[in-house]
Amino acid sequence: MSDRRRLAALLPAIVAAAVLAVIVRAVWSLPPEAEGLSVAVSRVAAESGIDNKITVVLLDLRGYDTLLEVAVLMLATVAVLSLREDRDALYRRISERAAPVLAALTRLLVPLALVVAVHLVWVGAVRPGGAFQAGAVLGAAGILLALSGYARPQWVGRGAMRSALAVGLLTFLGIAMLSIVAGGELLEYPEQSRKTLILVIEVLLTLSIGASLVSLFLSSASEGPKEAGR
Amino acid sequence: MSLLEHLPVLAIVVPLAGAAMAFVTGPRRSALECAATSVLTLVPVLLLAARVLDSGPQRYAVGGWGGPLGIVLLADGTAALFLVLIGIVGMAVTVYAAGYFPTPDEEHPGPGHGLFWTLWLFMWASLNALVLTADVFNVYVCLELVGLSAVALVTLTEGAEALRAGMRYLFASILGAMTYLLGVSLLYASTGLLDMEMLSSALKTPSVASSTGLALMIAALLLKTALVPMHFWLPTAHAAAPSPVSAALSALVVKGSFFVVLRLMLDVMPPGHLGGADTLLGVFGAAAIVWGSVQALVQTRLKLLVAYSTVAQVGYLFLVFPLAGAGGAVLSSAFLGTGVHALSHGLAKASMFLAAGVVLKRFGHDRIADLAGVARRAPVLAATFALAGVTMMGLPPSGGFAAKWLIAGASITSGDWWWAAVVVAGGLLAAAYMFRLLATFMASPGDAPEPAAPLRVVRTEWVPLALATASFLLVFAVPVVTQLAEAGSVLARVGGVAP
Amino acid sequence: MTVWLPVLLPAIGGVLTFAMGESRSRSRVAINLGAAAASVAVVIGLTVDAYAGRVATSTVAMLPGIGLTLSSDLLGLLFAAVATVLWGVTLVYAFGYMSHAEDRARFFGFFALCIASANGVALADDLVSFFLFYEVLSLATYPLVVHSGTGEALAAGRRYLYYALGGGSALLVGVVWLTVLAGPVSFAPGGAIAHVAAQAWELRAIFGLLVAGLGVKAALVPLHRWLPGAMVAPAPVSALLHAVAVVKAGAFGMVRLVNEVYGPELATSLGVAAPLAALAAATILFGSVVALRQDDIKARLAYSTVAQLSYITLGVALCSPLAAAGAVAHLAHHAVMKITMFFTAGSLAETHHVKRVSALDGVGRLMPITMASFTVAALGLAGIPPLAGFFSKWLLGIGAVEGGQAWAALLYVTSGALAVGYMAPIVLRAVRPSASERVEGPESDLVLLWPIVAVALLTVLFGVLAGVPGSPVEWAARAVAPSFVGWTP
Amino acid sequence: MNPATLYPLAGAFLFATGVYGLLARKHLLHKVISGNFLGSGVFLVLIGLAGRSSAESPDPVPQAMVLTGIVVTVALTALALALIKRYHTATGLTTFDPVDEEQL
Repeated sequence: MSDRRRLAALLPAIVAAAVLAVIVRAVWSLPPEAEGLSVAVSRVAAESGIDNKITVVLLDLRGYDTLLEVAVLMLATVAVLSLREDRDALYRRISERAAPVLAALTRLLVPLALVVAVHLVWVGAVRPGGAFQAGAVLGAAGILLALSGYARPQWVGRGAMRSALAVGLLTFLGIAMLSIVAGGELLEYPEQSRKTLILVIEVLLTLSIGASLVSLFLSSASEGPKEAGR
Repeated sequence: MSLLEHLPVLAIVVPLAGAAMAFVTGPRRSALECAATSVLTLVPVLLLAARVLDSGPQRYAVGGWGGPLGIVLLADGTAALFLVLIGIVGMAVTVYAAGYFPTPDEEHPGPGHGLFWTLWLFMWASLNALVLTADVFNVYVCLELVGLSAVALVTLTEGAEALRAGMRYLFASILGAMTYLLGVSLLYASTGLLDMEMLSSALKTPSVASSTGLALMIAALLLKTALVPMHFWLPTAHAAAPSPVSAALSALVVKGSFFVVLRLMLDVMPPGHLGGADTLLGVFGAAAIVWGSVQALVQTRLKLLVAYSTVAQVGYLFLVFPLAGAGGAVLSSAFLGTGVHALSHGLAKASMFLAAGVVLKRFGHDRIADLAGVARRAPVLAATFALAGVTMMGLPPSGGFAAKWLIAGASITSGDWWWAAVVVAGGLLAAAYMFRLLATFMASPGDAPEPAAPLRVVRTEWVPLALATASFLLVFAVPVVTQLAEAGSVLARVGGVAP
Repeated sequence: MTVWLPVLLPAIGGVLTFAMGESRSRSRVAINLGAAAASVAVVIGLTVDAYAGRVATSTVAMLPGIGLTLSSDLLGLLFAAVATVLWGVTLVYAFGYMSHAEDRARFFGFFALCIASANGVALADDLVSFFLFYEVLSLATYPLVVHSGTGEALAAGRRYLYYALGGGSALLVGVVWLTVLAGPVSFAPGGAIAHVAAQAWELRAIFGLLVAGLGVKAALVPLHRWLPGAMVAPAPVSALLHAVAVVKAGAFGMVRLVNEVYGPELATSLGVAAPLAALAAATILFGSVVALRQDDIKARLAYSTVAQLSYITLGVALCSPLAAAGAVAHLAHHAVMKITMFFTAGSLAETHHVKRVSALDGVGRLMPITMASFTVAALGLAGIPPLAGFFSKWLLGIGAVEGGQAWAALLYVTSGALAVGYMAPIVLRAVRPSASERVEGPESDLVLLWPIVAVALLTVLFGVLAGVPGSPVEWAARAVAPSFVGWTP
Repeated sequence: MNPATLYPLAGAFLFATGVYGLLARKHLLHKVISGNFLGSGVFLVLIGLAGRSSAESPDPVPQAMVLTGIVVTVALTALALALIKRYHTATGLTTFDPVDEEQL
C-alpha cells in the first residue's frame, strides 16, 4: 500500500473523528432544558382543536414544508422513472412469474389493505397515521397486484399511472392556491372547510404515494448487467 | 389583498404545478407545456423584481402564520436579483432544449423517457423556492429538491460516465444535505428558531451550539457550491450532463446554494462574530480561482474546460466575505460586485455550455484540439465563446469587468489589496484558458469536410449568443442591479451603495 | 447625443457586417463605406462646433458614481478625425486588397469595431471610459492579427495578447487605485488630480502603472515587442491599426495622462515626467537603430513606428506647450505618412510579391506612382520641409529648447538622420536599375493606387497648409493650449 | 447522562460513522447505507434534543422535521438505488473504480 493510498484511507477517519468531536462539544454545551417552540405550538393546537400537535405543525404551521416534501417524493419517482429500462420482455417476465399461491394471497390481502389504508387516512387527523402510512399500504397492495399478474407492469409510465402519481401534488397545490382565491395567504385554509380540504388532500396524497411506491418498485426491474463477470 | 402580493408564491407554485402537468401530459406534448409554464413563471418573477425595486422587500407569511411558528418567504433585492437570473437563464434553457432534443415520437420519447421537461421545471421551481425562503429548515427541503432534480437531469445522458458522475454528485449532495440538517438541528436546539430574520437578532449572543450549527450549515453549502477544495464532484457532473442541463447546473444551481451562504453569512450571522471564517472563505475563494483556472487550462475537452471555469469563477463570489467585515463602502462595493458577478457569470456560463452543446451536435465531439476553424464554420458559436470569454476575463464592458472593478475597488479601499491582486490574476488566468480555445477556433480548419447538422440544432445557437451578448454588455445594467442590491437586507443595513 | 455617433456608427456597421455573412460582398462595401462617410461627416460637424467653443458631453450610467462619458473636445476630435478619415481611405484599399481572401465578413466587422473603439478612446471624457474603450480595442484587434489562422499568425497573436492583457491589467489596477483615491477622474486640461490628498509615492506608483498600461500600445521599450510580430496581419491592418488607430491610442493616452490627468505641473513636480521622457528617448534611438537592420519591409516600418510613437510620448513628457502641440500634431502627421508606406508595402507584396528591401531592385520603374508616393512619405518622415513631418518635428524641437531640454531637440535631429538612413535604401533600391530580368510588370491595381496617392497627398497638404485653421498643427496647438495656463498658440 | 444528551450523542456517533462510510467505503451500496446512517444520526439528534422540553410532551417541531426528513431520505435512497442498479446493468461494476472492484 503506497503512502498516498494509506493517507487516502486515513483521511475519512480523521474527518469523521473531527465531525464527531465538533458535534459532541456542541451537544454537551446545550442547556439541559429548552422549550423550543413547543409552548407556542400547544397554544395554536388548543385553538384549532386538533390534538395531534405534530399534525398541526406538519399540515398547518409548516404545511409549506409538507407541500415541498410531497414534491420531493414525486420528483424522486419521476427521476427513477427516467432511469428505467423500458422493455416489454422485462415486464412480461415479472407477470409470468406469478405463482398461484401468490395470486390467492393477493386476492385475500388487497381488499384488506384497502380497508387499512382508508382507515389510516381517516384517523390521521387525531392519531398517528395519515397519507404516508396509508400510501405505503396502498403501494404494497399495488406491488402485490403486479407481481401476481392482476395488474400489468407495463402500466408504469402510462397515462393513468402518471395521473395517479401527480394528482396528490396537484391537489395540494390547487387547494393551497384556493386559499389565495378565498382572500388568504397560500395554505391559509378557510376555517369552515378546513377539515374537508385537509381530508381531500390526504386521500389524493395517499393515492399518489401508493402510485409512487409501485412505480419505484417496478421501474427498477432490469435484466442484470450487460457485461456480467467484469 | 391584491394578486401582486402573492407574486413570491406564484414564482414557486406555477413551475411546480407546471412540472406535475408536464408529467401528466406525457412526453409528446410536455415541451409545449414547459414552454408555456416558463413564460408563466417568468412573468411573476419580473413583476416581483419590479415591485421590490418600487417598494422594497416583500415578506410573505405562508399559511398566514409568520415567524417563529410558520414559514416566511422573503423577497428582498438580493433574492429578486437571483430570481431574475434564474428566470432569464431558465427561459433560455427551455427555448434551447426545444431545439436541442429531437422531436419526440412514439418510438423515441427523448432522453429519460421524455421526462426532461418535468425534471427541468421541478428544478426551476425548487431554485425559486430556495432563493425565496427565509426559513433554515425549509432551505433544507429546497436543497434536496434542487439536488434530486440535478442528479436526475445529469443522468439523462446515456452511458456509464454520466451515471458515475451523477452518483458522485448524489453522494456529495446527500452528505451536504445531512450535514446541513445537522447544523439546523443544533441551531434550533440552541435558539428555538428557524426563521432567518428572527435568528439574526437571537444570534447577537451566540453560543457554542449555535455557532457549530451555523458552521456545519455553511460547510455543507460550500460542498454544494463546489468551493475548492470541495469541488471534486462538479466538473464530471457538469460536463457529463446534457448541455441544457450543464448550463442550468453551472449557471444556477451552484448560485442557489451560494445564495444561502450569502444569507447566512451576511444576514443571519451578526457582523463581528464570524471569527476567522470570513478570511478562510476568502482564501478558499482565491484558491478556487487559481486552481480552477489552472485545471481549465490543461483540459482537452471543451465541456470540462467550461466546467473547471465554473470552479474558478465560483471563487470570486467568496471574496465578499473577508471584505464584508470592513462594513460601509467596502461592504457595499464588494456585495454589489458579488451580485453583478453572480448575474454575469450565470449568463455567460449558461451561454458557454449551451454553445458547447451545439458544438457537440455539429462537430460530433468536443475535443478542443480538433476544433480548428470553428470561427469560419460556425461563426455564431465562436462569437458566443468570445463574448462570454470577455466576461470570464473580466474585461470591459462585460459584467465580469463591473464585478472585478467593484471587488478590486473594495479591496484597495479596505487596504487588503491582495484580494485585488487575486482578482487581477484570475482575469489573466481566465484569458489564458479562453484564448487557448479562441485561438484554436481561429486556426485554419484544414481540409476536413464540414459535418452536416440538422437545421433545428443549428438554429439553437442563437440562444447562447443572446445570453453571451447580455453578459458582454452587462455593465450598462449595473445601475438596475445596484438598485436591486440596495433593496437587499445587507445593503439596507449600511445605507446603500456609495458612489 | 451626436457625440456617440463616431462610436456607434462604426460599431453598428461592424455588427451588420457580421450579420450579413460572408457572401454578400456588395452590401458589405456599401455598409462600411456608408458608416465611414457618415462618421467623417459627424466628426467634421463636431469639430466645427468645438472650434466655435461648443463641446458636447454625454453620459450613460454604468458603475456606481461612474458613467460612460464621451465629450467632443478638440484633442479627442483630432484623434477621432485621423482614425475615421483614414478608416474610409483604408476601406477602399482593403476592399481591393482582400478581394480574394477568406473570412471577409469577420475581417471587416472587426475592422469597424476597432475604429469604433478607437473613436471611443479618443472621445472618452474620463479615465474609466478611456480604459473601457482601450480594452475593447485590444480585444477587437486580436482576430485581425490572427486573421490568416496560420501557426505564425497564431503565435504573433499570442504574443500580442501577453502584452495587451498584461498592460491592460496594469492599467486596470492603476485606474482602480486612482479612482479609490480621487473618485472618478475626468480629463481636465492642466490636470485633474492636483487637489487630491495622497502620498506622493502612491501617485508615482499609479503613474507608473498607467504608463505601463499605455506603453504597450505606444510601444515603449521594453513593451514594444508585440508590434513587429503583429505585422503578420493583412496589410490594411498594419496600415490602419498598427500605424494609426491602435498604437496611437497608446500615444494619445500618454497625452491625456500627462496633460489632463496629472497635468504638466504635477507631473514635473512629482518627478515622473523626466523618467518617461528618458524612456521615450531610449525608445526613439532603439527603434531607429533596429529599423536600420531590418530587411523585411514591414518589419522596418514597424520599428520605425516604434521610434515615431515615442516622438509623441517624449513630446508630451517634456511638459512644454510647443512640444506638446508638436506631439499631438505628429499623431496626425505620422499617421498619414506611415499609412502611405504600409499601403505601399502591401501593394508591393500583392502585385510583385516583394517583401524584402533586398528584393526591391527596379520596382520603382514598374510602379512609379506607388513608389513616388512612398518617397513623399519617406521624405516627410525624415523631416524634410515643407512636408508634414517637418512641422511636427520643428515644434517638438523648439518646444524642447524652450523647455530647457535641448538634448531632446538634438535627439529629434539625430533620429531624423536615422530615418533617412532606414528609408533611403528602400527608395534608392526601388529606382536602381534591376539586376535581374524584372523589366515589366503592372503598376498597383487602381483600387490600391488611389488610396496610396490620397494619403501621400495628405502628407503634402498637412505640411503646405500647416498654418491654415483646421490643419493638424493649428488644431493641435489649440487642443493642448488649455493645459498650459497663460500660453496661447 | 440523561436521555436528552444520550440520544444526541448516539446520533453524533451514527453521523460520524456515516461520514466515514461515505468517504471510505468503496462499494456503492455501502455508500448508500452510510448515507442512511447520516440521516438516522441527524434524526436521533433532533429527537433527543426535542426531549429537553419541560412541557408534557416533547417539542413537536423537531419531530415534524424528522418526519419530513425521513420522507426526503427515502426519496434520496430510492434514487441512489435506482442509479446503482442502472450503473451495474451498464458496467457490471459495484464501485466507481474498476481497481477497487478487484480489491473487494
